[in-house]
Amino acid sequence: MIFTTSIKLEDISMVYGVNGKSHTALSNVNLDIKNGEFISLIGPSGCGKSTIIDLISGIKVPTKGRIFIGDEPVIKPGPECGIVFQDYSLFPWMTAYENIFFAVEHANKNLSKEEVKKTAHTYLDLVGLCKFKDAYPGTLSGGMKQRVSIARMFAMHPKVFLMDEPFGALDSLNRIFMQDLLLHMWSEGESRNTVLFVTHDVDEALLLSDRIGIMSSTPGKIEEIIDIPFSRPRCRKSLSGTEDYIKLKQYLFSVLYCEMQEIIESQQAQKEAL
Amino acid sequence: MIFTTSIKLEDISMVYGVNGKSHTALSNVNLDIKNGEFISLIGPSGCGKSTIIDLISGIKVPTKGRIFIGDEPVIKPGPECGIVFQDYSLFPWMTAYENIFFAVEHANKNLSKEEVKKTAHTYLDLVGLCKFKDAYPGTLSGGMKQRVSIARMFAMHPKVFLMDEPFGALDSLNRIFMQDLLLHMWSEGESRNTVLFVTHDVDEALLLSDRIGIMSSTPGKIEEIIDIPFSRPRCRKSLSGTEDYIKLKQYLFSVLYCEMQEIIESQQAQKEAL
Amino acid sequence: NSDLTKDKENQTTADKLRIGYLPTNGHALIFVAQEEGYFAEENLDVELFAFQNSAEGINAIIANKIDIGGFGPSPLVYASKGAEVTVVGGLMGEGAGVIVKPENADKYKSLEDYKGKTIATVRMSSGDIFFRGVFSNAGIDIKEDLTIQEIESPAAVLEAVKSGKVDAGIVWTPYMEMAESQGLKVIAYSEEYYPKHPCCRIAVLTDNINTDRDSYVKMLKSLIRSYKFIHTNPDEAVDDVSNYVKVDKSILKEAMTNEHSYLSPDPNRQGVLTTYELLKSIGYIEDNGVDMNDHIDVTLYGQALDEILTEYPDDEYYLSMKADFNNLDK
Amino acid sequence: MKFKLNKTGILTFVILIAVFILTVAVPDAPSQSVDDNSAFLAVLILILAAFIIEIYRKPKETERITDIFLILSVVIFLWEVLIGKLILLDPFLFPGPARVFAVFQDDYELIINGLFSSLTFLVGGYLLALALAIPAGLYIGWRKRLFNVAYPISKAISPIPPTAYLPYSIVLLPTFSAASTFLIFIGAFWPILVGTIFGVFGIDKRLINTARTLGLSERVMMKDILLPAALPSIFSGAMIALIISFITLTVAEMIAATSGLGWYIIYNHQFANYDMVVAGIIVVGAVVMVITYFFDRIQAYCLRWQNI
Amino acid sequence: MKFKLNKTGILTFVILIAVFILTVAVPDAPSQSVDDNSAFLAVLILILAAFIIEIYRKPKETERITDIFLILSVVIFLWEVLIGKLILLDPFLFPGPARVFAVFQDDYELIINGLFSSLTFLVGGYLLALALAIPAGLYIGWRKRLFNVAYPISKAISPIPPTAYLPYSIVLLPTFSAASTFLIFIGAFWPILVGTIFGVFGIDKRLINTARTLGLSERVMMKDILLPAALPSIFSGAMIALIISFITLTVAEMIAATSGLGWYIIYNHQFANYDMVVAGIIVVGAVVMVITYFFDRIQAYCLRWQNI
Ligand SMILES: Nc1ncnc2c1ncn2[C@@H]1O[C@H](COP(=O)(O)OP(=O)(O)OP(=O)(O)O)[C@@H](O)[C@H]1O
Ligand SMILES: Nc1ncnc2c1ncn2[C@@H]1O[C@H](COP(=O)(O)OP(=O)(O)OP(=O)(O)O)[C@@H](O)[C@H]1O
Ligand SMILES: [Mg+2]
Ligand SMILES: [Mg+2]
Repeated sequence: MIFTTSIKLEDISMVYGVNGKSHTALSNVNLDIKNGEFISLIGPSGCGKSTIIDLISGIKVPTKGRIFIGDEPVIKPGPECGIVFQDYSLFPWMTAYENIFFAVEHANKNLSKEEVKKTAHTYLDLVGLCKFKDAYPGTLSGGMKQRVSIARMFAMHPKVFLMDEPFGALDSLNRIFMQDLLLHMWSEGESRNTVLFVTHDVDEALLLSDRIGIMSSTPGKIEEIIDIPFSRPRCRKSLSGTEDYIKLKQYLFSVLYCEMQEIIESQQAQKEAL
Repeated sequence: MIFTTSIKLEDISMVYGVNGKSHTALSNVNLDIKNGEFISLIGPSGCGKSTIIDLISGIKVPTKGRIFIGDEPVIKPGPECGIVFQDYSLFPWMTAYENIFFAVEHANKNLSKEEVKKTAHTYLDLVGLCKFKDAYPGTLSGGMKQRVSIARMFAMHPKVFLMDEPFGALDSLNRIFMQDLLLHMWSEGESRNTVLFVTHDVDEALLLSDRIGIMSSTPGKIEEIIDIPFSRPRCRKSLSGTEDYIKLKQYLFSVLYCEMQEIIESQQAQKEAL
Repeated sequence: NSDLTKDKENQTTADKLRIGYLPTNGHALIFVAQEEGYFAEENLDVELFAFQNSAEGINAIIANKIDIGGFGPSPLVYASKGAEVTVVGGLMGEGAGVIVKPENADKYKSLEDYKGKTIATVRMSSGDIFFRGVFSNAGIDIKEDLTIQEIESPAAVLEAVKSGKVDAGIVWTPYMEMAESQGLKVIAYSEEYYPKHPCCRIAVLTDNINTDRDSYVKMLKSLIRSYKFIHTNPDEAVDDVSNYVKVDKSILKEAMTNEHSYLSPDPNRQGVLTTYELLKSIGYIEDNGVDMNDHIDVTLYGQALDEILTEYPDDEYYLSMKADFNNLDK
Repeated sequence: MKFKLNKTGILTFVILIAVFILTVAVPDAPSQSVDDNSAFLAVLILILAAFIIEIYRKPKETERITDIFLILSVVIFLWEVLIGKLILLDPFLFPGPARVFAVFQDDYELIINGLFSSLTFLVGGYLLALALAIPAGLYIGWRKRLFNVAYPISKAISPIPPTAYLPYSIVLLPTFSAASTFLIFIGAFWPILVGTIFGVFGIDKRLINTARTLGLSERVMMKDILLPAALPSIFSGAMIALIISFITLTVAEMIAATSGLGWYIIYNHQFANYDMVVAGIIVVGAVVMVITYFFDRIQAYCLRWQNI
Repeated sequence: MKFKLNKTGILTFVILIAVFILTVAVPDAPSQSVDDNSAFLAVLILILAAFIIEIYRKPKETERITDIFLILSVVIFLWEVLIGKLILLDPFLFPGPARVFAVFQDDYELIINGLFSSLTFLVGGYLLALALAIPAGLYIGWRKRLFNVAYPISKAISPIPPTAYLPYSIVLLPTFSAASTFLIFIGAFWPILVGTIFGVFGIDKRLINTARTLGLSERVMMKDILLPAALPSIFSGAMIALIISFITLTVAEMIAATSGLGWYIIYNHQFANYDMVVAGIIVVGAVVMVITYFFDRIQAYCLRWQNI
């Protein structure tokens, strides 16, 4: 496999039309993700992060602009993008194991049945759910569903990881496990995967990313893209104490906050009026 | 209304039977929540936090043990418990506004139509979604759905707040807004509401709670309940720097981590074998 | 019996014949011929197919799924529409009547008394056709002076009369007898107005007459013998018929032996032509230039009768049938 | 000019015009000929006109429109050529288009009257079925204990053929038209009931749990939770019921009817007027399409929250 | 002893025994009497026995079982008292239970043979409908363009009454039983098709999007995503289709049949043997209940992932 998996968003706009009214979710978004790069997106709720993932994967079609994965324009979804959806999107009629098995089987057509089985088991183990192999998603807890969804994506070995708040429903320890697993998977092969990672946790973004895109809303756009200069491998403990880290974090917040100052004030006023 | 809303779990066990196999989700859980108390639950994914909320609200019936709200045993669900479900559980055929309107209308039967309308609008405003009043849940982003769900619970003015990772899908700023709103709602009336709050964020738990219950899994039980001695109102910034805070946080992690040490090691081993 | 063995020596394989019927005692000739073995004696291998209404039966003939069948007035209607079917024999004649509640029986002294009444009928049944004719001939406008309610089945007509939803109903044998057993009264019979009128006719595909003439003649011969059997052994005939017609045997016997209907394999050309004219006059079919004579072939029946008569020259039954034939089929 | 025609569209045109020319120029075989085939020609012109107007009116849906009209014209083409001209099938049972459309010219009054008289039964019976089956289904699906009893019973009763109801409804109901309406009703009842019950069963338990925590009265639970949540399935049952109502029409109008679409079909069926039978069926098909058009609109409106 | 009877259970017992005594002790009115009412008594004993066995076997479902048997015995009680003894309704149309069950004694051979001959049509036609309608529905529901064309067309064709198909199926199909099977097939086809199409429409778009990102072939998409996701709705359609198959039986067996349950019903209906009609309907009801028992099991198995 040749990993020419840079991602390019060219002047993307996305307008949803609902009940006759139209709502601009994204406006003139440009983004270049290099081959093997790990980019995080941070932004307020509803700023269009999930929409960007849907667009890159080909699930939705932009109102304006073009998207390329490698040199190919995105026309329809395909198995080159692995996705962890914000709402997990497991198939409810398949058990945890079957969900992974099914995805692996169809994403990698040249694997033998045995290999598929083994892969599915391995990744279910990796997220700590081998005991819940035969459980249907309806009987899993929120965090368990999310881990199955993560395992499914990794097991598919896609070129591109598109992850939408993948660790949001996990407790801190499981979150750490998963972060480590992600970094491991990312840097494992001959060449690195290209990763687009949506998170609300600034520390997580700082720990994982090469660059962080900060978004703002109404209409959703990318406000600024910040390079994260820390060398890899990064150590969770030692990193968070450094001065660079704290400065960067503060800067990130300032960009995120700045345009929200007014909202804060208006909300505060309302709450007092209550 | 008389707020005699202590909550008591007496020796609760919960065994799920799926496909003939049975799975013990909770084993001998005891919990006393005092009237007007704010208790958080922290624990690893799948330890039974959501199950406890389902049991207290009367949605599920425990296999063993009894639950009381005030002096009344819980028999069936009722509007005295307001719940923010982990998966939001909005009615997809109602708009954001209608979801709230409907809940308020039926939870407080003695309100006039006008009052219900006003309440619904107020709370939709409070979570910053007045612009999305007429949007169906299917068109809202993850964080927006969560905020509608929060607004719905507050708008119902229930005696008891049962909140299952209510801020998990929110960005940091919205999270802060919502935390403040929660504290405001909690301490607003003549007497405080009784709150059971599930979170994965230890800082959040420390900021908000009177006590924190630490759970462990397989089978799920409450390992330890820790008193949080900080005086209220608590200031986010000043609190996190204090020595007490850091010590408490470390202790919390140690309790959470201790029994997981082995899991960590086994997982680490697996990942290296990959 | 010697005939039988002789036949068997001459022909090794029996002619296959697929006959369609309706489950009514009007088709008694077919049932008796089958049960008494007359078909077999004629070296016919007969397979019987039951239909619930004439239209489907005729369709089966047209589709060549059955060879021959005895069905109400449908052959005439289909012939008028250009279907290549031909009447070669008959099964039953007469046998329709008007039923009312007993307390109302006295109210109908003349046909005039029907004016303004509501009458239930089963469309396209012989009774329906002939009584429409009766009323028209008596100067009663069947559209203006009567309310005719068409209902799907004779049993439902009985219910309509009993429940008082209609004043009178037109049904046929054995439903007249059934109605009487339920306390209703028959106040008029069709043969009072159209003596010897035909009912079910035997039809075949015109194209097949030349190729299969022999088996058709054999079939008619069997029916002629049935005719005699029914008249000489009525009780056994009722037994034979009751295998096909699930009506209380006493009603069946009454229906098969009373004088309000008759069974005969005679094609009754005159009757058919009359019926055809009637169908036109009551507006059931249009006059589109089809000559019904082209759709009646009495020669098969004539041949069958002659062949029987050469075997049994002095049989009074067969002779009387011959007399009828000469009378009705010129 | 905004009027753009793709290949399919051109093909449709060509075929329709070919049929037109064929009908005018080539004489019918005697068994398929009619005195006056202007009705058929009028229909062809109507189709062409409708095609052009539709394409003009909805330029965005060109593909859909041309597809439908293409199929329609191919069907008419084959019908005219194979059956009308070449007479590959028994002309007695299979009337050509000229003969069938001539029926409309002759019988239009009868058909239009029939349409209205049928609609009274249909609307009455169908609405009654909706009004009873939906609440019954919601209640049965909701109340486990009731379900355990009512469901097997209704399964045992449901396969009773409408013909078996005939004599009973004649005896027990006050008028013949009440009997006819009852037959439509009973035919439409089961599909809606089954659709509703299955719909309630399919509701996501989490939504029901959420609703239960609001302490709703049973009535509100039915009306505001179960009904909308089961609605997709109810619509499916209601659509099937609609189809079945029209099928039952031929049985319902066996009772003392003197007009009606069902009556028209069985009446002519009995008299072997297959051209009229086919014409009647075309009318029924057209009526069903018009009704389902509105049905689809209502459905789209009621389910506007779905799949966005 | 584990055998516990609640009030309902005792009531059921009392009623059944009351009916028994009533039947033995009080002579029938002449119009409802039969030579030999042992068949009815046997049925009563059978019901009692079934009741006791069921309660023993499934002690957890006592409520459900007693409810059903209570209703059953109340129905039989009312039937026997009001119709059999007091003759409140025309005894000709409304036979009492003794007369109806006597039919089973007389006609059991005919009924059993009929059952088997009907089942061949039913199974054939129904399975064929499943085999064609499900893939067709999945495909039509999935392919927007196909849907736009196929859906209006099928809506126009679907309301054609089976009686209208009769002559054509006789002519076009090789044998009478093929024609009968075809009628069953066509009756079952539409509900399954509609159920499947509506089912595909109701699928959560997010699941479809997830599936699309796996780059599935169309066949796998149908088989592994659309089919299971639409399954609840397909089952609803298939259940309606099952009911309709049995209803169509009376039409299908109009064609040259001399046995069969549908034939038995219309045949006796024609001769106004209403006791046999009712007996035939009871058999059909019983058969449907047995079949739907397995249907429900299959459904529960296939949808075991739902609502847990
Ligand atoms: N199918 C849709 N129809 C209409 N509007 C939509 C649809 N999907 C998303 N939107 C709107 O687009 C905007 C962006 O949504 P999106 O889900 O991308 O936000 P997000 O950044 O992922 O937010 P969150 O962090 O809360 O998940 C929101 O305002 C949302 O209401
Ligand atoms: N309906 C059910 N049937 C069977 N098992 C269930 C069901 N619901 C939950 N469980 C099991 O019970 C256990 C506890 O689940 P629960 O949802 O309470 O976890 P949780 O603490 O909320 O986890 P998370 O933080 O991941 O949401 C899990 O092992 C889960 O698989
Ligand atoms: Mg999102
Ligand atoms: Mg949970």
